Amino acid sequence: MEVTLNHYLALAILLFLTGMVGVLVRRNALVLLMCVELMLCASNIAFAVFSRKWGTETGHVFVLMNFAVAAAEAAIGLAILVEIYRRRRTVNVDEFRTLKG
Amino acid sequence: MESALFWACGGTMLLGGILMVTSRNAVVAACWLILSFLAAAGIFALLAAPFLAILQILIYAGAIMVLFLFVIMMLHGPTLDAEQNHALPRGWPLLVLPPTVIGLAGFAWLRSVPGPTLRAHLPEGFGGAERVANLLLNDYLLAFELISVVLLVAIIGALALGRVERRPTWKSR
Amino acid sequence: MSLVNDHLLSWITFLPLIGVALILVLGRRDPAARGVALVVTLADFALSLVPFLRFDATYGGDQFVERVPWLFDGKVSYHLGMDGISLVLMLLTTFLGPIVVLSTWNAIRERVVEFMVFLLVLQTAMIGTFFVRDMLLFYVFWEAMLIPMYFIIGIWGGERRVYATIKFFLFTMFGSVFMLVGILYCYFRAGSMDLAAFLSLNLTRTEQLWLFAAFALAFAIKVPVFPFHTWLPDAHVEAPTAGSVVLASVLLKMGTYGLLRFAMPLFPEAVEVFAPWMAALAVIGIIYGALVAMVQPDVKKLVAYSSVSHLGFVVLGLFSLTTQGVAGALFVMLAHGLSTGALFLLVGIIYERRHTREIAAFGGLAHGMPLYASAFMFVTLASIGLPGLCGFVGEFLVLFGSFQSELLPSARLFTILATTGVVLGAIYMLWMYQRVFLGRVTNEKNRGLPDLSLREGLVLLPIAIMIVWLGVRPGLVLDRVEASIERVMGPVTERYVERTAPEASASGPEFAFEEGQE
Amino acid sequence: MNGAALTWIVLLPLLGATVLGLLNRRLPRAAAGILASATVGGSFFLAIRAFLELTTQPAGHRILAETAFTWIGFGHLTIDVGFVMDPLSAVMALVVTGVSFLIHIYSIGYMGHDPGYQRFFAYLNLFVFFMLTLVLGENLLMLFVGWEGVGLCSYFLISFWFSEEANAIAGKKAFVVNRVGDFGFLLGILLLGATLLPHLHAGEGVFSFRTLAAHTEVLAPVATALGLLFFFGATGKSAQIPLYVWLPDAMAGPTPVSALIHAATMVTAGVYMIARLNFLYVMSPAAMAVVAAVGGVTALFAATIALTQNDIKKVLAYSTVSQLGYMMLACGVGAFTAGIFHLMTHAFFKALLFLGSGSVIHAMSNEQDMRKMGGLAKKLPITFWTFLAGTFAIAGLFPLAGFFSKDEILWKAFHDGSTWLWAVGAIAAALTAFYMMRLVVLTFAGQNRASEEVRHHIHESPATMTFPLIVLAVLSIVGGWIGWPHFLGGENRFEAWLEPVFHVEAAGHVAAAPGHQLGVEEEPLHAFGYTDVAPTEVMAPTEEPPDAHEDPELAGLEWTMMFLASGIAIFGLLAGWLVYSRGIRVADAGRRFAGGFVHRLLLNKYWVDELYDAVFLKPGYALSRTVLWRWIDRGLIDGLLVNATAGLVRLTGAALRLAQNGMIRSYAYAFGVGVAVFVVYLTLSS
Amino acid sequence: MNGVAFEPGFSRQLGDLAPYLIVAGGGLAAMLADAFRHGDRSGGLFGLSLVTLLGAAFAYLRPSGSGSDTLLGGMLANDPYTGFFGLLFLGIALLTLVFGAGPFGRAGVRGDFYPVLLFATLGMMVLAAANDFLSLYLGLETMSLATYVLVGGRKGSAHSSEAGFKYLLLGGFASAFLLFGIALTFGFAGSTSLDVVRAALAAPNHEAWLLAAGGGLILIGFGFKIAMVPFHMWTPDVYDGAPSHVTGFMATGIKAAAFASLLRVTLVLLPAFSSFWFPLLAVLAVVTMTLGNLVALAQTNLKRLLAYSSIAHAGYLLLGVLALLVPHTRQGHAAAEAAGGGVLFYLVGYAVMNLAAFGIVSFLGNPAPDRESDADDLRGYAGLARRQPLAAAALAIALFSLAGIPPTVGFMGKFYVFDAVVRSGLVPLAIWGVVNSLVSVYYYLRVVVTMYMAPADETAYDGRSWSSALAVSVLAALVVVLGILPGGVHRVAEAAFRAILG
Repeated sequence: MEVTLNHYLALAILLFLTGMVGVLVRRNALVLLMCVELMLCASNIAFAVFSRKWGTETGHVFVLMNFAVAAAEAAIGLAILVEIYRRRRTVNVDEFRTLKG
Repeated sequence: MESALFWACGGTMLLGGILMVTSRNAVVAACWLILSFLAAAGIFALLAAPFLAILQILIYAGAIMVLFLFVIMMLHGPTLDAEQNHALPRGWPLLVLPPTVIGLAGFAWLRSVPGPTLRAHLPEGFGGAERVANLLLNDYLLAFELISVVLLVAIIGALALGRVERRPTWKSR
Repeated sequence: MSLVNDHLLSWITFLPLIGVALILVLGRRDPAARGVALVVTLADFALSLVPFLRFDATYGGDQFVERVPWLFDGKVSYHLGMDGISLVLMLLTTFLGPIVVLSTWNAIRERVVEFMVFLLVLQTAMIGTFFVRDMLLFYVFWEAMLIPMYFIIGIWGGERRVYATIKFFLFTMFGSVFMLVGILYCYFRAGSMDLAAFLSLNLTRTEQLWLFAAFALAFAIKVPVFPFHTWLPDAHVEAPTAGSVVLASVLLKMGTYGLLRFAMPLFPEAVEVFAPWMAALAVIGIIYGALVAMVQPDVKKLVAYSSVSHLGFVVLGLFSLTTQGVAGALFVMLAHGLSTGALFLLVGIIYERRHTREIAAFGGLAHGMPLYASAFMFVTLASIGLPGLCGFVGEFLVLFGSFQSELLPSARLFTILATTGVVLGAIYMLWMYQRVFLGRVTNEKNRGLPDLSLREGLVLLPIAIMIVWLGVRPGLVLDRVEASIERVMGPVTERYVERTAPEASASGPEFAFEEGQE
Repeated sequence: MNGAALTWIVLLPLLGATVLGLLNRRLPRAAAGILASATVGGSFFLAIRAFLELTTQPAGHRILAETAFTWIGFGHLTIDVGFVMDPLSAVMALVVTGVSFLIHIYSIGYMGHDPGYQRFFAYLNLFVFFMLTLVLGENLLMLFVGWEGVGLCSYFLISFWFSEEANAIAGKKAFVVNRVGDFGFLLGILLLGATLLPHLHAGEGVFSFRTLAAHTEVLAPVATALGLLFFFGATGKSAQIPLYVWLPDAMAGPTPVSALIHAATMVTAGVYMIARLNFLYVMSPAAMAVVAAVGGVTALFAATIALTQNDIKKVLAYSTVSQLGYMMLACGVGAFTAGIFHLMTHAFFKALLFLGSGSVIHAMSNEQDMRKMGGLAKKLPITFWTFLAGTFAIAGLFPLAGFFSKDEILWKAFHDGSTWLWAVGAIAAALTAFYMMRLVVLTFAGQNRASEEVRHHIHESPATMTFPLIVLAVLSIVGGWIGWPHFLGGENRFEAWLEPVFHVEAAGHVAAAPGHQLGVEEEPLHAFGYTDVAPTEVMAPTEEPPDAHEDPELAGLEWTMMFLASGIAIFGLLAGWLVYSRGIRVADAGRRFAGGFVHRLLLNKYWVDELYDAVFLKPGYALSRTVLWRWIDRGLIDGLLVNATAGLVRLTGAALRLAQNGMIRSYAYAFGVGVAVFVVYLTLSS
Repeated sequence: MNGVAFEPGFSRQLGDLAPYLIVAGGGLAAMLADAFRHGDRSGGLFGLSLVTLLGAAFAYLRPSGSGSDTLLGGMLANDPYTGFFGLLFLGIALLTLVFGAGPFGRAGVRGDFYPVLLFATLGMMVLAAANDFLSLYLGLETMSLATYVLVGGRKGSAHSSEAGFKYLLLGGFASAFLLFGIALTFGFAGSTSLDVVRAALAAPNHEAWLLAAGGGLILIGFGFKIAMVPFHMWTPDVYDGAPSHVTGFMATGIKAAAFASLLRVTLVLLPAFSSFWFPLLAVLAVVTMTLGNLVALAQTNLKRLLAYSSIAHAGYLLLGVLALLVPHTRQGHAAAEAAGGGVLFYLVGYAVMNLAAFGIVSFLGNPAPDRESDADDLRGYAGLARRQPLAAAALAIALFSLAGIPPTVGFMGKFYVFDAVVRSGLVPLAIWGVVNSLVSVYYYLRVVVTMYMAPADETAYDGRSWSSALAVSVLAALVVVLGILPGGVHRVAEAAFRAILG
C-alpha cells in the first residue's frame, strides 16, 4: 500500500488530536504545555507534507518559524508557571481557578 | 521502503504521544514526547525536508524538551498529587469525545477524497539548508525579522516573569 | 438677527444646552445653577413664542425648515421643521420648562447643579424630538431623552428609584430597538432617512404590517398603552416631582406624537388593519387605568394610572382615523400635560410638607390648607373633563371623532366603552379628593401645615390660566393644528377616499404574518 | 334693549362668584351676601327685561339670540358659545333667577353664622351662572356645560360642611351618580352629532337647537335611541329611577341649597332638557313611553318612601323625587307645557317648603328629626303659615299653584297616556298629600318633643329668612293662575306662551300614529321657532289643540277628573291629619302591617342603596383591586411578563455563568466541542 | 532567485515600512534602555515610547513612497486599510501607555512594560497588514506572546499569573488550530500568499474540501482572538486577571487587529466562507452576543462585566462580517462597503469607548497599580459621582455608548453595522442584535446606578491621576463627538475598506 498524502495528513490529525486529548484530560500544567507542543508539531507535519506535494519550501519556512514560536511560547509559559508555582506550590491547572464566574 | 519507514516513524510518534498523555509522571511524559519528536524528524526526512529534520532534533527534541525537563525538576515533584493514581481524570471518555468525533469525521473525510501520491519531481537540494535559508532571507525576510522580535519578546518576558537570572540564551540567533 | 431667524428651531432646541454650558462654566454653585436654569427656560419659552406668532395656520406643512446634510452625503440630514402639531407640543414643553425649574426650589436640595443640567438636557431632547424630520435624528433625540430622565429618577427619586428608573429605561428601549430596525429597513428601501422619503415609500402590505408593529410598539410603550403601562406607575411614584411633571406632561406625549407623526402616515394600510386593535387597547386602557387608579393607596400612583386612562383617550382619538378624533387626541395631550403636570406639582407640594403620599395618611387637609385644596380641586376638575376647562374639549373631540369614524370598525362600541371613562374618572379623582381633603383632620401631623406659598402659587398660576384659556378658547390650538392634521392624516384618509370611490377592495383585517419577511 | 343682555344675565353671577371666590374671607361678610344677592338680582332684573321684550314680539318670533364666539371649531364641526331666549328659556330663566334671588336673600340670614359664608355665596353664584348657561345656552353642548357646572356646584354645596365625612361622601355620590347619567347624555350628544354632521354646511353649529329643529328628518331614524340616551342623562340630574339615589343624600347640604338646587332649579334641568328637545321625543313614541313610565313609577315609588322618613328634609327630598316624576310623566305623555308648568309651580312651593323646613331647623338648633319636633306652629307663626300654604299647594288644593299644574298633568296622562299612568299619578298625589300632612302635623302640631335646651332657643327666623318665605308662599298660592285652564274659564296664558315651542305636541301624536313616517317632503317642524315660515304656517299642524275647550264632552270628562284629583288630595290631607294628630295607634297599626315588613321596606328605601352597593360598588372595587390591580397589573403583567422574564434572563445568565468555572480544561473542552461542531457541520454539509 | 532586498524599489519601500521599523526600533531601544537604566524612574522610557508611537503615526500619515500595493514581496499590504488600523493601534497603544505608566513613568511600573507594549503593537500592525499567512501568523504570535507577558506580568499577583497562563495555554491551543488551518489552506493553494490563494480560488479546483476545512480552522483561530462563542471562555478570566490598562489594550487592540485580519482573510476566502460557513457563523454570532450579554448580567466585577460585554460586541461585529458573506451584498459593491465600513467604524468606536472605561478602571486603582486587586469590584464604584464627578461622567458616557444609546459613538457604530445587516436582508439577525443590546442596557445601567445612585461606602475606589483623567475626558468627549459627527471617520473607514475590497 502506497503512502499517500492522506496518510501523512491522517498522522498529523491523529497527533494533533492526541495533543488535544492531553490538554483536555491532564491536570499537570507542564504536561499541558507539552501537549500543545505536540499539537504544533502535528501542524508542522501537515506543512511539510503539503510542501512536498507542491514542491515548494514555503512550508518549511513556516515550520521553521513555528519552531521559534513554539520555543518562545514554552519559555514564557514556563516562566509564568514558575511564578505561579512560587505562590501556590502546585502546577495542577485545576487549582488555577481563582478567576471564574 | 518509504512505506515501512512511514509506518514505523508514524507509529512511534503516535505511541510517544499517547504514552505522554497517559503517563502520570511529567518526566516520563517529557521523555515520551522527546521520542515522539525524534520520530517526527524521521517523518520530516521522509517528506524531503532534511533541514527540518535536523532542526527538529536540535531545537525541539533537544532545547525545548531540555527546558521542560529543567523546569519539571525545578518545580519539585514530577507527579501531581491529583494524578498520583491515574493520569486521566474520572469521566475522561466524555472529555475525549470531541477529539474522537473530530477524528472520526476527519477520517471519514480523508477516506472520501483521493490521496495524491507524493512523487512529484523535486528540484535538486530540495529542503536543504541552502534553499531554505535562501528563501528565508529573501522572500521571507519579514518573517525572519519578525521571528527575532518574537524571540526577543520571549526573552524579555521570561526575564521579567520568571526572575530566573540565567535565561535560555541558547535561543539567540 | 438672521442667525437667529434662519435657525429659529435650532435655537429653541439648543438654548437649554447653552444653559448647561453656562452652568458648568459657573461652577458648582447651586443658586447660580438654579438661576441660570430658570432664566434659560424662560428665555426659551419667550423664544418659542416667536414661531407661534409667526406661524402660518393655513399651511399644513413644515415651516421654519432647517436642513443640513449630516451623514452619507445628505441621505441623513439635520432636518428640522415645524407644523402645527409640533408647534403646540413644543409650546407645551417650553411653557412647562420654567415651571418645572421653579418647582424644584425646595424639593431638590442635593446635587442641584447636576439636576439642572439633566433637566436642561432633557428639555433640549424633548423639543428636538418634536422638530426633527429625519428618522435617524429622530431616533437620536428619542433615545437621548432617556438618559437625563433616567438620572433624574434614579438620583433624586424615592426608595425604589433604581428599580423604577431601570424599568423605565428598559421598557422604553424595548420598544425603540424594534423601531430602530424598522427605521433601518425603511432607510434601506427609501435610500434616505428623510421623513419625506419615508412617506413616499411604496411598501407592500406585509412590510407595512411588520413595520407598523415595530413602530407602534415603541410608541405604545412610551404612551403607555395597556398592557405596556406598568413602568409608568413605578416611574411616577419614584420620580421627584419635577421628573414626574416632565414625564407626565411631555414624555408620555412622545409616544402619541410618534404614532401620529410617524407610525400612522407611514403605514396607512397597516393602520387600517391595526386600528381596531389599537382602539381596543386604548379603550381597555381607559377603563382599566381608571379602575386601577381607583384602588391605589398612593396619590401619585393614582395620578399615574389616571394618565394611563387619559392617554387611552389620546390613542383612541388617533385611531379613530378622523381629523376630529386626531385633533381631540392632540388636545387631550395638551390638556393632560397641563392638568396632570399640575396634579404632580400639587402632590409634590404636599409631599414636601408631609413626606408621604399615602392617601390614608391624609384627611381633612382642606381645613388647614384651603388654598391648596382649592387649587387641587380646580386641577382635579380639569382632569376629569369638566366642560369649560381644557380636559373636556379634547375628550369630547376624541369621542366625537371616534363615534363617527367610518374607517375604524365597531367605532361606536369603542366610543361607548370609552365614555364610561368619563364616569370612572370622576369616581377615582373625587374619591381621592374626599379622602385627602375632606372630613375631619384625623392625623395630628396634618394640622398646621402651611398653605401654598407665593412661589408655589406662581408655579401653579400659569397652568391654571392655561387650563381655563384652553377650555374656553380651544381655537387657540385647534385653529393652528387643523391644516397640519389634515396633511399628516392625508395618507390614511386618502386610502379611504380611494377605496370608497370605485369599489371596496377585498382586503380584510387579517394579519398576514404567515407571509413572512420577503 | 342692549344686545348683550342675555350674556350679562349669565355673566353677572359668574362675576360675583369670581370676586367672592378670589377675595373669599378678605371680603366682609355683609358685602359678600349683598354682592351675591345683587348679582343674581341683577340677572333677575335683566331676565325680566328680556322677557318683556319677548312679549312684545309676535308669537312665532319670540326669540332673542346672541352668539359670543365659536367655542370648538374644527373642520366641519362648529360649536358656538351663544345664548338664546325663547318662551321656554324665558320661563326657566325667570324661575331660576327669581327663586335664586329669594334664596340668596334667605341665605344671608340662614348662613349668617357660618364660617364659610363667603365661600357659600361664591358657590351659590357660580351655580346660578351654570344654571343660566344651561337654560339660556344656544346649543346642546352649552346646555351640557351648564349641566355639568350645576352638578359641580351641587357637589360643592352638598359637601359644603366637609368636616363631616358623610357630607363629603354625599357630595361625591351626587356628582358620580350624575356622571353616570351624563354618560348617557354624552352618548346622545355624540350620536346626534355623528348623525347630523354629514348633513351640515361648514360653520353651521351642529348642536345648535336651531339646527336640530331644522333637521328633524335626519334625526328621525335615531330618535328613539337619542331620546332614551338623553333621558338617561335626565334620570341622573332629575333624580329619576334608577339614578335618584343621590338626591336624598344631597340633603346633607345647607337647607337653602336643598331649596335652590335640589328642589327648585337644578333637578328640573332634566325636565327642561326633555322639553327643550320635545321635537325629538315626539318622533319616538317608544322613548316617550319610557319617559312616562319611569316618571310615573318614580313619582309613586318616591312617594311611598317619603311616607316613613323621619328627617324633615328627607321627606321633602323624596317628595321632590316624586314631583320630578310627575314632570317626567307629563313630558312622557307629550304634555310638555304641563311639565314645565309643574316645574315652575313646584319651584315655588318646594322652595318654600325647603326654606320653611330650614327655618324650622334653624329654630331647632339644627335638629332635623321630626320626632323631636312638634308644636312649633305657635312659636314660628310665619314659618307655619307659609309652610302650610306650601303643603296645600303641593297637595294640589284648589286654587293653589299645585292644583293647576298637577291637575293638568293627571288630565293629560289620562287623556293622552293611559289609565294606569293616571292611576299611578293619582295614588302618588294621595300619598303626597298624606305625607305632607304627616310632616306638618309632626312638626307643627301637638307638643314639642325636643330637649329643654333646644326648646329654650326656639324663635322665629329673622326677616331675611321670612321675607322669601312670604314671597314664595304668595307665589305658591297665585303662581298657578297663569295656567288657569280653559275649562275652568281661564285662558291658560302659560300654555299659550309656550305654544310656539311645543306646538308639535299635536304633531307628535300624528307622528306617533302607527305607520306614519316623517317624510322629508314634509315641512320640518320648527319647534324652536327660528323659522322664517310665517307663524300661521307653523301653527298649521296644530289647528286642533288638545285643550278641547270647544268639546263639551271632553270638558265634562276633565271636570270629572279634576274633582277626582281634588278629592284624592283632600282625602290624603285628611288622612294624614287624622292619623298623626289623633290616632297614633293607627299609625302604629300601619307600621305593623304585614309583619312590619312594608314599614321596614319603606323606611330603608327599598334597600336600593344597599343593592347598588352590593351589585356595583363592592364588586367593582373588588374587581379593580383584586383582579385588575393585584392579579393582572401586578401579577400577570408586571410579575409574569415583565419581572419574570427579566428574572428568567438573569437566571439564565447566572446559570451560564457557572460554565465559566475557572478551569482551563473546561475552557479547552468548550473549545473542543466548538471545533467538533465545526467539523461535524462541515461533514454533514459537504 | 532575487530576494526582496534586491528588488529595485526596495529603498522606496523602506519609507512605507517606516512605521514598522520605528516601532520595532523603539521597542529595541526601550529594551536596551530598560536594561541599562538606574533607579526606579521610568520617565525616559515613557518618553521614548511616546516618541516612537507618535513617530510611527506620523510615518503612517505620510503619503506612500513606493506606490506599491504590497511590501516585501507581498508579505505586507500597503494600503489605506493598513494605515487605518495602524493608526488605531498606535492610538490604543498610546492610551495604554498613559493609563499604564502615567506621564512620567509611574513608580512601580516595570521597565519591560514599554518594549513589550511596543512589540505587541508591532504585532498588531503586522497582523492588520499581513498579506501572507506567514506574516499573519507571525504578527499574531508577536502580538499574542507580548500580550501573554503583559497579562501575566503584574508583579506578585496570583491573578495576573493565572490569567497569563490561561491565556497562554489556550492561546497556544488555538494557535495550533489556526496553524493547522493555514496548513490546509497552504495545501490547497500551494502558497501562503493571500493573493495566490485568491487566484487559486478563482480557478476551478477539485480540492475545495481542503479550503473548506482550512477556512473553518482559521475561523476558529480568529474566533479565539475575537472571543467568539464557544472559543471565548478565556476572555473573562484573562480580562479580569490582567492589569486594567492591559485589559483595555486587549479588549480594543487585539479585537481590532483580529477583526482587521479576519476581514482581509474573509474577503479572500469569501467563496468558502459564504458557501460553507455562513449558517454556522450566523448561529455563532447570535449565540456569541446572547451569551455575552446574558452572563454579563450576573457579574459584580466591572472588568468581568466588560469582558462579557466585549464578547457580546464581538457578536455584533460578526453580524457585520456576516453581511459581507451574503451573496447579494457581495454583488452590490456599495452594500459590501457599508458592511465593512460599518465594522471598521464600530471597531474605532469600540476602542474609544472601551478605552475610556478601562482607563477609569485603571486609574481608580491608583496609587498601587500592582496591588493584588484592581478597581474592579462594582461596590467600589458606589457614590463615585460624588467623589469624582468627572470620572463618573466619563464612565457613564462610555457605558451608555457601549449600550448603544445615542448620541454616542456606540450607537452610530451599531447603526452602521445594523444598517448593513438590514441591507443584506438579514433582518432577523438585526432584530436579535437590537434585542441583545436591550439586554445589555440592563447591566451597563447597573454600573451607572452604582456610581450615581448608591451611597458611597468606605472601601470605595478613589485613585487619581491627572494624565489618565485628561485622556479619559478626551475619550469621553470623543465618544459624544463621534456620536454626533461620525461622518468623517466613517468615510475614512469606508475608504480603507474599499482598498481591500478590490
